[in-house]
Amino acid sequence: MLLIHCPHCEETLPEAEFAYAGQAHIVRPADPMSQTDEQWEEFLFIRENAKGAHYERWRHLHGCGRFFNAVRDTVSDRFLTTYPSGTPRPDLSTLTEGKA
Amino acid sequence: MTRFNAFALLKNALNGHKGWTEQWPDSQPKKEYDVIIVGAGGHGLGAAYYLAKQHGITNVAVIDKGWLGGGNTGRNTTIIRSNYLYDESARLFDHAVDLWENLSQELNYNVMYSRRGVLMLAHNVHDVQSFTRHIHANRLNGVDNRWLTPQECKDYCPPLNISANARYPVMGGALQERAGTARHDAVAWGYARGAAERGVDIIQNCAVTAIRRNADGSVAGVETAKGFIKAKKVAVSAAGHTSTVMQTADVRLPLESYPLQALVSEPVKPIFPCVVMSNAVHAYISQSDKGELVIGSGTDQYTSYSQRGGLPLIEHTVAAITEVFPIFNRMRMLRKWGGIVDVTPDRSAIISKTPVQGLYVNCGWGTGGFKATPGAAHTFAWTVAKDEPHPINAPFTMERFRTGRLIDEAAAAAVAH
Amino acid sequence: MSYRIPGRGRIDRAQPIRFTFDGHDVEGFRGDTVASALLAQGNHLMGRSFKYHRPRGPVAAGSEEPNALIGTRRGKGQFEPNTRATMQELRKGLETTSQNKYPSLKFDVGAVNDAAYMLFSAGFYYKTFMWPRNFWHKVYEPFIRAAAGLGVSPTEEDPDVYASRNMHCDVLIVGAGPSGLAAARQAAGKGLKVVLVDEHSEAGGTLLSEPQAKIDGVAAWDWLSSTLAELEAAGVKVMTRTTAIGYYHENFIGMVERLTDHLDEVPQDTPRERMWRVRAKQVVLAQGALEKPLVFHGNDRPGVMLAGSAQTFLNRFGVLVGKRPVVLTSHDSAWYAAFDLAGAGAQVQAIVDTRAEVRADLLDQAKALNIPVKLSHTATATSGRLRVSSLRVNKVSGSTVSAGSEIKCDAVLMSGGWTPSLHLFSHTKGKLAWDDDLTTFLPSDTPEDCVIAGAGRGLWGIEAALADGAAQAQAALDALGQAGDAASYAVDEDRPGTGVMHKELPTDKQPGRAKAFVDYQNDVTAKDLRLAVKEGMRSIEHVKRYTTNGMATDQGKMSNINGLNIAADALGKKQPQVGLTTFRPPYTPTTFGAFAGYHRGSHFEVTRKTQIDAWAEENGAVYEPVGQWRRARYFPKSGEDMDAAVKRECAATRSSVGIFDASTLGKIEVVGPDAAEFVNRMYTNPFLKLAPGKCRYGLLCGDDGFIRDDGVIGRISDDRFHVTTTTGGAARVLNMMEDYLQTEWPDLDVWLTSVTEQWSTIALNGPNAAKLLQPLVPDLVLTEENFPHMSCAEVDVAGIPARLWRVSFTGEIGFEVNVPAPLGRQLWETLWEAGQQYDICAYGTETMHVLRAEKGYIIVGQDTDGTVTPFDAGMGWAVGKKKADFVGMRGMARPDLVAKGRRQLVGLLTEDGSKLEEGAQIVLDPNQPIPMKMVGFVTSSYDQGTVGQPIALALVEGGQDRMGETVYIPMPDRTIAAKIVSTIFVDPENNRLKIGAAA
Amino acid sequence: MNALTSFPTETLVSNAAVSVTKVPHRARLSLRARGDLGPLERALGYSLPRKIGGVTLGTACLGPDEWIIMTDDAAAIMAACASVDLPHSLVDVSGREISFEIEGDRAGELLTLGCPRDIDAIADGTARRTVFDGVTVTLWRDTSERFRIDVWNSFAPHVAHLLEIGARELAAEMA
Repeated sequence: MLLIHCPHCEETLPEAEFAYAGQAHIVRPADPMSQTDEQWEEFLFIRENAKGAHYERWRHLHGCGRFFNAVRDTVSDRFLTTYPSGTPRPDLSTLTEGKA
Repeated sequence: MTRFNAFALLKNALNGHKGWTEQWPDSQPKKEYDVIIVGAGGHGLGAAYYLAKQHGITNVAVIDKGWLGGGNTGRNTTIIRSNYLYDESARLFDHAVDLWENLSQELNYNVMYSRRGVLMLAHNVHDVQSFTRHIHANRLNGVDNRWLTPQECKDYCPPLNISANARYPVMGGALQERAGTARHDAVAWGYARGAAERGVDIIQNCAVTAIRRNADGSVAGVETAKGFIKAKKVAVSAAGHTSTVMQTADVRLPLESYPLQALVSEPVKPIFPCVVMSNAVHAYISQSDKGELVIGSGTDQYTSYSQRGGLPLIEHTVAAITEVFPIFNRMRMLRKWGGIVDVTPDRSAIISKTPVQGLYVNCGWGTGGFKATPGAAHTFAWTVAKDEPHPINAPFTMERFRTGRLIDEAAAAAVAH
Repeated sequence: MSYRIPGRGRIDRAQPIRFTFDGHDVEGFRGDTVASALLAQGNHLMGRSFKYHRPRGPVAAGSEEPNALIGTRRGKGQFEPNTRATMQELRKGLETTSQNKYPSLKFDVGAVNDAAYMLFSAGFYYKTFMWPRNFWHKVYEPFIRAAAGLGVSPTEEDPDVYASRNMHCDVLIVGAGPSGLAAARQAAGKGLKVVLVDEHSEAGGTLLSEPQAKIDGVAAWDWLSSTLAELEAAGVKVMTRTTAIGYYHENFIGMVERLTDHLDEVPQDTPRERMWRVRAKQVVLAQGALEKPLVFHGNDRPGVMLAGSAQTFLNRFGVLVGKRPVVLTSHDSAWYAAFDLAGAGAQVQAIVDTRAEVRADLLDQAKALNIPVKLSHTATATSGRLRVSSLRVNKVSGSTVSAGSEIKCDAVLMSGGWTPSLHLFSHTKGKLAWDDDLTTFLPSDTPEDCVIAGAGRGLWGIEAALADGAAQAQAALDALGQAGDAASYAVDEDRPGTGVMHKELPTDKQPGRAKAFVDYQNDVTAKDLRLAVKEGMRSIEHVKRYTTNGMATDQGKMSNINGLNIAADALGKKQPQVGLTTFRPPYTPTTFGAFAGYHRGSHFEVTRKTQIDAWAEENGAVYEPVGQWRRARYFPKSGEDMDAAVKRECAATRSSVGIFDASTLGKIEVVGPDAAEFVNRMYTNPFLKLAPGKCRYGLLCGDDGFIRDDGVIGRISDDRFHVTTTTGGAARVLNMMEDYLQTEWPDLDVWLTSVTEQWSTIALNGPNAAKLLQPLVPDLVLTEENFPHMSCAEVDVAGIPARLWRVSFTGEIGFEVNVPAPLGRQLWETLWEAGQQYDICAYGTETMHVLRAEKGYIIVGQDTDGTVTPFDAGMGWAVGKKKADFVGMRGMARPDLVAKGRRQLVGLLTEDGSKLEEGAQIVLDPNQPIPMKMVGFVTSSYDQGTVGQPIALALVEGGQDRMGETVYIPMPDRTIAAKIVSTIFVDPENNRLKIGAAA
Repeated sequence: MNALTSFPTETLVSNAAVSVTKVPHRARLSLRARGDLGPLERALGYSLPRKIGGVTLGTACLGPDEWIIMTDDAAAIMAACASVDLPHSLVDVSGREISFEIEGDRAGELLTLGCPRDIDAIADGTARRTVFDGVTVTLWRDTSERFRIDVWNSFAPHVAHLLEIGARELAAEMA
């Protein structure tokens, strides 16, 4: 059971309140019909599956209901940071994995 | 290499077991191979075996970052079945079951393929419709699978609770009698022994850090913890770590790696004669030859390489088991463990050439890779040897995610009313 | 003959307790375990081993016990196998049975396997049972499986209840021995929430076995009671009979508390066990160390046990495990066992030590007690059938083992040194470091906020454990911002010690034939381990799996390090190069019920019921589960089966009026200036121009272009839509909408609110629906002109404010009345009363399915399966052609989704008038061999309807271009021919939808 | 919506440890808005709590743009907000939920049966959505020993069942 900091509630809470929502920063193209089949495949299916720092989304489903972004180390499962949707991808070099 | 049989066993029993030899040597890498297989699980070792045995390609290395058979091969709940819905899947898995039935003799290694039957339980009208569809499709594909009433389910698996008042009542089940289980470690060891006997090098504890490519884009070999090894062809069969390895060759895949857990109970005398799967409550159970109840859990919701897995999922899995089999409530869990499974969007595997000349991939088996082991290994070896897919694995391409020609076993079983 | 020593132990002699073992009455005392009570009778034989059925007695005194496993029973349904006799406390009426024996524990026919010992070597089953091929399935496998297991499974339902709670604390201390107690004292009184847990029935750990020690001048047991009182006063939660079973992410610990197994009577409302899910800011692991057996021929005979355990049986339970014991050791600690037993009156036959030199004070004390000492000796055999009667020992000089001599005895107390208990630490993915001096693994680094104290990190003796407990706890406190100094302790009569490590002990006999056990329960010997290495198993993980060493119910607590030492020796490598198998949760075997907790029976999972469900139950409904909901499937009258009931319900609805509870449909209120824009982007249909007061069918796809959900959407006002979804799709659709809204289109001013449970939804369908309803809706004229099909209005219905929809899922005149949920039943009954003059009929989901199929309306999930586009479903009309984008638009333009020959939804009518089976497969050529080329399958099929013959819907390759063609459905017994027809079987002109026209 | 408030108080369990009571329906509105909330607050006549968990006059902030308003006069609030010149959503959810009141020495402990979050860390006079035994609930802490949970109708029997079992379990512990 992970511990997750909701950037909206500003509380660190058990995973049971949250739902995982896949890789972050995959933007739906503004004009989908202009996309090639390869581009649409990329949008729909191709994922980083990063071993290490992973940009991902969670939803505070049983809480404020917000989708937000996170960086998590998929080897240790520890979160490096969480931040609201729509804000820029944080620079990995500024994040250090600390004990909670 | 010592041939295994009862006489050899008896002879060695009398001489203090002095006559046994090592089943595979601990190889060090050569400078160059015709084929390097990345990942020494059942799939990778099996592919090496079939490359040597059926295609005469013996200058082969199987390289693993750990010990052979230490990944999902040795961590799964060993369910083997082929009653899949789509023609493509049914053919692939039934091909595997055909090979399973002779594998012990083929390898001269008892993999204990146990044809004890797999019973899949239906708990709602949608399940019944879905299973009926499977049964009809299987019949016309020549795959055995038949419908059992609740009482027939109970007769086949006496610990089952078929009370109509259950939260998830048993409305019937689909039984594949040819399905069953096998001894997972023996599969890896048997293939390893058979491959080594034919000249394949098995290189353990040697992580492949990158796939190196020639100027023309084709495969040059692999970078490893023990240096660069040249290869004409590289075949990746690295389960949860496939994405990471393939990315070094600039091949991006529709894969995500999730933690999957499984558990066993303390051993008890035989009580559970078959395999039972209940997708609706997420209960997957059989009893090992040692007496342990072997129970599959689900995947955690997030991608991970930690192999840890959470407690809540296990609580749910055990609750599901005791819901369907209430007599097991006072049994005790002995051990639970985790693996990493690589999952594709349509929950079907990829056994395919790649855009990189000389690079091949066998991945995306999700929670169901063990049952396919001989079939996947056999067709993957074919694909690598001939640089074109075997007819059985031809539909399992990477391209299907672009065209939309999915083999969507998951969607076909999906529920929505 | 009693082996109970007066004045010793912590049992309550005022409370004798009778229990049974294999049907015989045995008496013990409150505070005894089954093992201590049986040992007090001089009974060591408590079980049989797994493979060879060798007689076995307890080797340990705690939860690591591999041999003394018994069945335990309280009453009906209250039986459990494989209970450790060393942990099961006595209670009145406890029934216990030995296991894995036939016909009796003393005469077991399975013991013939022991004679075939050399045959059943490591991996033997991989090498044989392969010929003839069909013998495996029919002969060999049944034979192997019949030999499986130890105890027998329970066969009855468990009447007990199980519980769970979540707990949050600042400091969790696992293990209430000296280091754990010192850690708790250090953390107490600082305003922190401190929890101390121990798996045993009382706190104290080693102190319970070492009463001689004096801590700061106070006798150990007095110090223990005053410390526990002090901790309680300081608010520390001390939990006994509580096992920390697993250490998960972010200091999340699973603990199981056993609440009733020790009680004579189970109090009401008291669960048997409780799972604690603990989140601790800091964890102190003070789990101590486990003693290792020595590996020599015959080391498994009943009466051969760990020296420290013998000490525990004596000091904690007042039981002498033997009157003429011999001590066999490579560690100082066992000498104290000899001294303690001698002090209690035992005639210690000898102390046999493998070492050449031993501390002078130990030698002096042995001499003072007249105990013969043999240094530089090995043990090479034991004798005795069901109980050890002698130990054969041999002098060792260099690599030479001299001839042996027998020492008569009734117990062998062995010690191969101690192994830190690193299980929970290992669960954290903590790293271990090999310590050459201690020849064991020690904890090194962990990603979790956890410290290890005392013997768990190789410190020996009570004083060291206390000091380290305080120091490590202080380190944890420092991390919590509570700086301070660690308390110090002075201990008199402490027993620190050292020892040496052994692989199997040297022998003068042929080692390849020795039965020197490493894993007792699984009957794995040193010979098996060496054979595995010889056969190429080079990692401990391979050796373990090949031999099953460490896979018994003690999970390697007794066997892992001995196994590693032997494997490393066989490989000629250092232990860390061979590796240590990972310890996995749970720490000790844990009851399934404790994991399931409250989630059993009706509470296994939520069962959602509508407000009208109770009426349905009172009126005899038969239910079906749909997602978490239970829905009324049909309402049989007496004697009716489903087909008859559904037939009647269909006919009644088509001929007059039917009433249906549609409350489970998902409902989402979409509100805001951009509501229309949002709905238009989500659904395939155009919504921008839908007028307030109007409804429209909506089809929802994923961005892959496949149908996900559908429903009717009403525009309540300019900025307010009432969206309905399928029953099972409600949560999924809302989540998907929130995802697009929050992530892709955060600029839209629109909000989504789930109102599924705000409304009870009652559907009235049939030619008399409007007539029935009109008198109850005085404010709205229900005519075709005033309130046509696909209208909606906010209006009072039967005096209740409602959202009234004119929609139909049956092809008849239809209304859906939405009223605030708690008033649903009231409205239902009002309509029911008003409908009596029209012979109103309540119908369930089955009739709903039939009636909609007759009109060709799809059910998402039945007629679609996640691979069907709107065009495949024949619903291209629902796709907005002029829209620039909607979810799924690009996806459905992918090559395979626009290719020829896709499976398309069509109607089927069989030529012989028989009903098709749902899921049946369709072929064009029925005479082809198997495997056949299948071109589609039947998605829906009914014969209870009003068409006059069975109808079916099917997905068929290129189906929409095959109208009128015949296809074939091969069944096991025959082939059915069917004609492809339109999906609309009833009223294609939609005349029946019109008020005034149909009636 | 008067009919909704006619449901009586029903005590599910009451013992030395804790009492669990199903309390009468009270009208409730889900309010969603963002930006300058001034116009809305003027219409409501009070300031909306801005911090998630905050409660003002029966109105709890559940999300960055979400409030639940417990009221005795939903119609008045609907009317007052109807003309507010700020995009917002006001949805009557009075019929959606049932509320349980949990009171007593061990009220907080009872909640630990189903809530994974730290109950002790919840301040008095706050409210938030959380999860109880897998079910989404709104949890109000009125005082140190009194909580309320709002739960959708169809999940209420499941929640009530566990609360009743737990209350008896806690009482047995004290015996």
